[in-house]
Amino acid sequence: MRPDSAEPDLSALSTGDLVVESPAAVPAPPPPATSGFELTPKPATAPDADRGLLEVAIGPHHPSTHGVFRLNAVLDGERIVRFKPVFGYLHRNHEKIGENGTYLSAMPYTDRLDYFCSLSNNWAYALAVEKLAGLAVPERADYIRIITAELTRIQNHAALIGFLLQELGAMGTPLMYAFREREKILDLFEALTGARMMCNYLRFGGCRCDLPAGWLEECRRVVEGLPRFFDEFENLLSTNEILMARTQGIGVLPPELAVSAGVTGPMLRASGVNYDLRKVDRYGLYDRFEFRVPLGEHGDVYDRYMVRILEMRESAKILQQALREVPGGPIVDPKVKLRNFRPKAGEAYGRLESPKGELGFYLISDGSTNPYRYRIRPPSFINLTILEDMCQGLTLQDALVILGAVDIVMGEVDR
Amino acid sequence: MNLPGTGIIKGMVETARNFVGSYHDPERLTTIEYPEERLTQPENARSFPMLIFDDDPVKGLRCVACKICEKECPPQCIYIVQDRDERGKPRKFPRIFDLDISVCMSCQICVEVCPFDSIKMNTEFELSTDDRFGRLLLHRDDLAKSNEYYHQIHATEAAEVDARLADEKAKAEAKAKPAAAKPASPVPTAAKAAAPAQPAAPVKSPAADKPAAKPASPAEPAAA
Amino acid sequence: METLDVIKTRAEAAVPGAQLALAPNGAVPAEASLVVDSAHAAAVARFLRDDPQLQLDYCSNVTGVDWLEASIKEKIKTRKLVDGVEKEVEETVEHKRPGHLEAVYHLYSMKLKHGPLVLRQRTANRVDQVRVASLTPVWRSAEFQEREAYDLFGIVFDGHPDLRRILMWDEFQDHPMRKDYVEPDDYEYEPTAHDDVLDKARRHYPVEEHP
Amino acid sequence: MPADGHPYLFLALFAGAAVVFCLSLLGLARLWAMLVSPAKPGPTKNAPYECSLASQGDAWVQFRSAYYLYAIIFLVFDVETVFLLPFAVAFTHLSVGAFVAMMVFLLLLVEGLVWAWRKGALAWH
Amino acid sequence: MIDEGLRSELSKQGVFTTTVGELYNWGRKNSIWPLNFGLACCAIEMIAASMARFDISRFGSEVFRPSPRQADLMIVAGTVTKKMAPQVVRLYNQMPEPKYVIAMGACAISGGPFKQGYNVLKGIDRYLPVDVHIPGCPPRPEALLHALITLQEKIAGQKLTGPERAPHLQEEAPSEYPIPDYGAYDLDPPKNPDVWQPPVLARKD
Repeated sequence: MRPDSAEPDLSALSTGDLVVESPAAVPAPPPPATSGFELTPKPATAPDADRGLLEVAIGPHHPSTHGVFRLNAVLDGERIVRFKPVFGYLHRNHEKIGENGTYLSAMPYTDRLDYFCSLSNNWAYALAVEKLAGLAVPERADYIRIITAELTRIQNHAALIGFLLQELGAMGTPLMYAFREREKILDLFEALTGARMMCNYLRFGGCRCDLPAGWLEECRRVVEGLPRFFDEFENLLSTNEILMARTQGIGVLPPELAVSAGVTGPMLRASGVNYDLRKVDRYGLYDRFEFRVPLGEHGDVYDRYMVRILEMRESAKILQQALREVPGGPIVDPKVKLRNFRPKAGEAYGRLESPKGELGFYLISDGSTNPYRYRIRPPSFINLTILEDMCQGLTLQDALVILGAVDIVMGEVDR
Repeated sequence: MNLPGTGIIKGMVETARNFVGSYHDPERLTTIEYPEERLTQPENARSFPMLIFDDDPVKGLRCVACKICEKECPPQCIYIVQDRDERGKPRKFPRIFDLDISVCMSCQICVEVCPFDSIKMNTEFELSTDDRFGRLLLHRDDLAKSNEYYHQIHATEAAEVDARLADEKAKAEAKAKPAAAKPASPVPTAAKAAAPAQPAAPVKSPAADKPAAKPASPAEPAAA
Repeated sequence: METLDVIKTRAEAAVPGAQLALAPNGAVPAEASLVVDSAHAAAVARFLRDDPQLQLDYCSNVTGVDWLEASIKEKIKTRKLVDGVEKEVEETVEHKRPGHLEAVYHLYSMKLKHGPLVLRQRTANRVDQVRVASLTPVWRSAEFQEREAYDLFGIVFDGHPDLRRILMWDEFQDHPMRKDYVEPDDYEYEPTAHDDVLDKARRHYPVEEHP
Repeated sequence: MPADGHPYLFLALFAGAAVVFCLSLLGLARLWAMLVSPAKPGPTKNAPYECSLASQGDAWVQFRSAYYLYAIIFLVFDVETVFLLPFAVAFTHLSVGAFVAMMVFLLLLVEGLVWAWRKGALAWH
Repeated sequence: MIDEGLRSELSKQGVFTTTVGELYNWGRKNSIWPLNFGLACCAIEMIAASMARFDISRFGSEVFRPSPRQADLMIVAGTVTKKMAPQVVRLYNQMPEPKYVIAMGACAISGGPFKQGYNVLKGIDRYLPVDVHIPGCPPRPEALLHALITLQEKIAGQKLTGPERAPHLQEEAPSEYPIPDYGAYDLDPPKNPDVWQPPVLARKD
């Protein structure tokens, strides 16, 4: 049992496995919504055993943890008392490999970060390096980047809604619809970059190769079919009573707690905070296309679901505008050297709106070919900070639905 | 209108429409029966690298063992040993060219950085085996593939590569001809345009050997 | 957002006794960063969050950085008497930068939507004095990222509610992201080993093979 | 129906055939296990599966009382189906009185369920 | 064994003959139930293989069992990190015989692109015997189906009796492998010597 003094005594660190800290007698009331969120350590009271609390590990191998993610849950019957996540089961040392390799050799590794959205990871890394070295990107490359990033957003949100419905017990049906659509978009990626999921397509200052013949027509055909797919998805799900009963009012996230906990992406906008990097940072040529940012009012799981559906529709609108005329011209800045690329010593933090939230790359360069410090700001890892606050006092089934709505991908959470 | 059950019924109507549709609407039948019916891979598809030779697997191999791909490969899965002839002088030919496809992440950075267009991406993906130490480590002879095969799998890309090699050879010969008049030896200019050591392959017009089996992807210029 | 100097002066006024400094940044965007001492870090952070003009209510990114002992050559222009004439002379001065760990915070404002303010906290050295003030009570988003900096770099954050290892298993001793970390040796089967991997793999070869 | 045999003979034959059929399958499997594929028990194989972790602590934890409420309410359906089955089989030959009696029986059970539901026994708290 | 001439002769007349072993293997190979065990990116390709387009249910393997008790194939799809390795070996131990392992993707075979990581196990065959390896990062869904076909051929070839009968029928063949535990710097033991026997390499130059 750790003394709850402010000074963490290093020697008596509790084990990472089942934290034996016991909760307050009555579950701690949700913290008062002050301007910032002052987190006070939970007071320790009687040990769990004699009060009938069940400690169970929702372990690394679990059908509904979206990968190898573990939660130490202390349950009062079905109610959640404590919900501590344990990470690290897919910690693949992305940053150490990034620092041992050159700038270019880190690019294929960014595909494996959030393995649903390889092209927006590439763009985030390319954006950070271009900011570090001050490179310009030709207009055609920016158009291609926007098209591929929005296609990635659509297939990521569709797959996520499929997995969220699987949490609610709809075994497979919505996932089948989502993956049927995702396969069409993966065919486009394979025709353009050569690989379905691991595209490794962007380079510093542009793209690797030009659009193959006939790719734009194929892309227009797929984008025209998207609204019909969205209507079909909405008919199937949005007004479904079971979905509404199971997700409305569950996992409510107050806006101040969301901002203070650094939650970004659809989860933040579902709580009503208008913060979308495509509008805030105006990176790429996003200010050339008009699209709206959907916001939710209650901040519960149903709003997160609805915000993602509306975001898919907005992405389809961006695609229609972008595909109308893609300008000609070079696709990469010819001055940029492919091998021994040495940016000047210094540091830069580039970020963009990935489907999960704000994906940032913080690079410190010391003038050599390898980055001195290569850090990734993982949106799904930080969105998990307040998982326990959202699940406080709910049943285990609702907590797993909330976990599903956070949209975590373990490659990015554990890096 | 929303009586308690209508949402669920609307969902079921949607599923019913898809169920009925799967009997007549080809767009609904997405299954590819794999071993009998195969998915035609798009042209840029890539799986693992392969070495290109022009006409003879050993003499015609384009690779000059410059080890640029060995240095640039992110997971470091290429191993090259340069060949030395009897007097120990290094020859522009790899005696050993090992590629460990159990480590390769098929990121095709080796293709990008190779100045001699000697390593390209294959599309063969049916390589599952139970022999861990033998069949997953490809040696130079398993990797070497002919230029014609390269034309079969990546038609437009192969055509561009051949065109570029042809005019490089033409430029090198043009430079060599006046140099032959003057005794000064032509210094190989940029590393990019190193004269191919072995006699250049007879340039086949790309359209000639495009096999009918490959779906004729329209070859008009790429820009929209 | 105002320039960093204005913020620095206002912060020093708001938090008496805080030693603030500006760290230059050589890259093209040239966003300088504000170095704050650990004792007053929490107070300065609250000022940055609650100040009406700044309202930096969103701590986007917390990073640990390991700076090794290094000797830095700097070109500085000094006026020196050269054979009687007062002239601008550029000479390189070499000074040793002591090894230290660093926690870097990127702060944004979601309300006013303005850009990053980079806040840095530096430890005394890399060996025993590795304590830095935790900013989790100010921004809740720093909780997991500070635990990761503790796990991978060994920076101890005072005042963190739950400082435990987050990525490595608990019995793990080292801090693996440090520059001088030696990784475990399991290089016995490396079919395509060359350069430094070959040296590690050679230790597993049969003895007589060694040249 | 064999005219001379005991009227319930067919029932005994039917039950015997069913039992023999099941036992023969199980016997074959037991035979196969004994003769051909050896059993290989082991410490971790017999350990309880807990999401691929070594299970800590014992499972003999006092359960919440709400679980027993669910078990008791389940009885309402259990008893109901036990009596519904013969009722359904002999439904066509029944007189109206028997039908009404059955409906009253069903009504009583459903009324018990409604009472429990309104009392909030099903809501988990 | 039946001689093939007699068998083809009989089958012309419509009489189909088989042996107990073939029947046993035919039943097993067409209903391999994989364990629902996704680690990383390859798991997404495994899910894509189980969806409508690359329909894994045509091979009888669409039933992804969440618990190891009902699974007889473990598809190790993704990077096995050192923190996850003990759990993978424990899952393998808790699976009933006969059980098979497919190492899907470069990471499961040899650590793949993350081989230089300090927390990455350089291949699951350091602790478990692997039946089929699928190279690729990630391998296409069709490559997974091709691996299933390879595994089915391997099962069809397994004998019922005799010295080299199927391992799960041999009394002495181990069905459990020791689970590594967490050491101070690495897992100890770092590998299982009687499962992991790599050829000895020697680079002269």
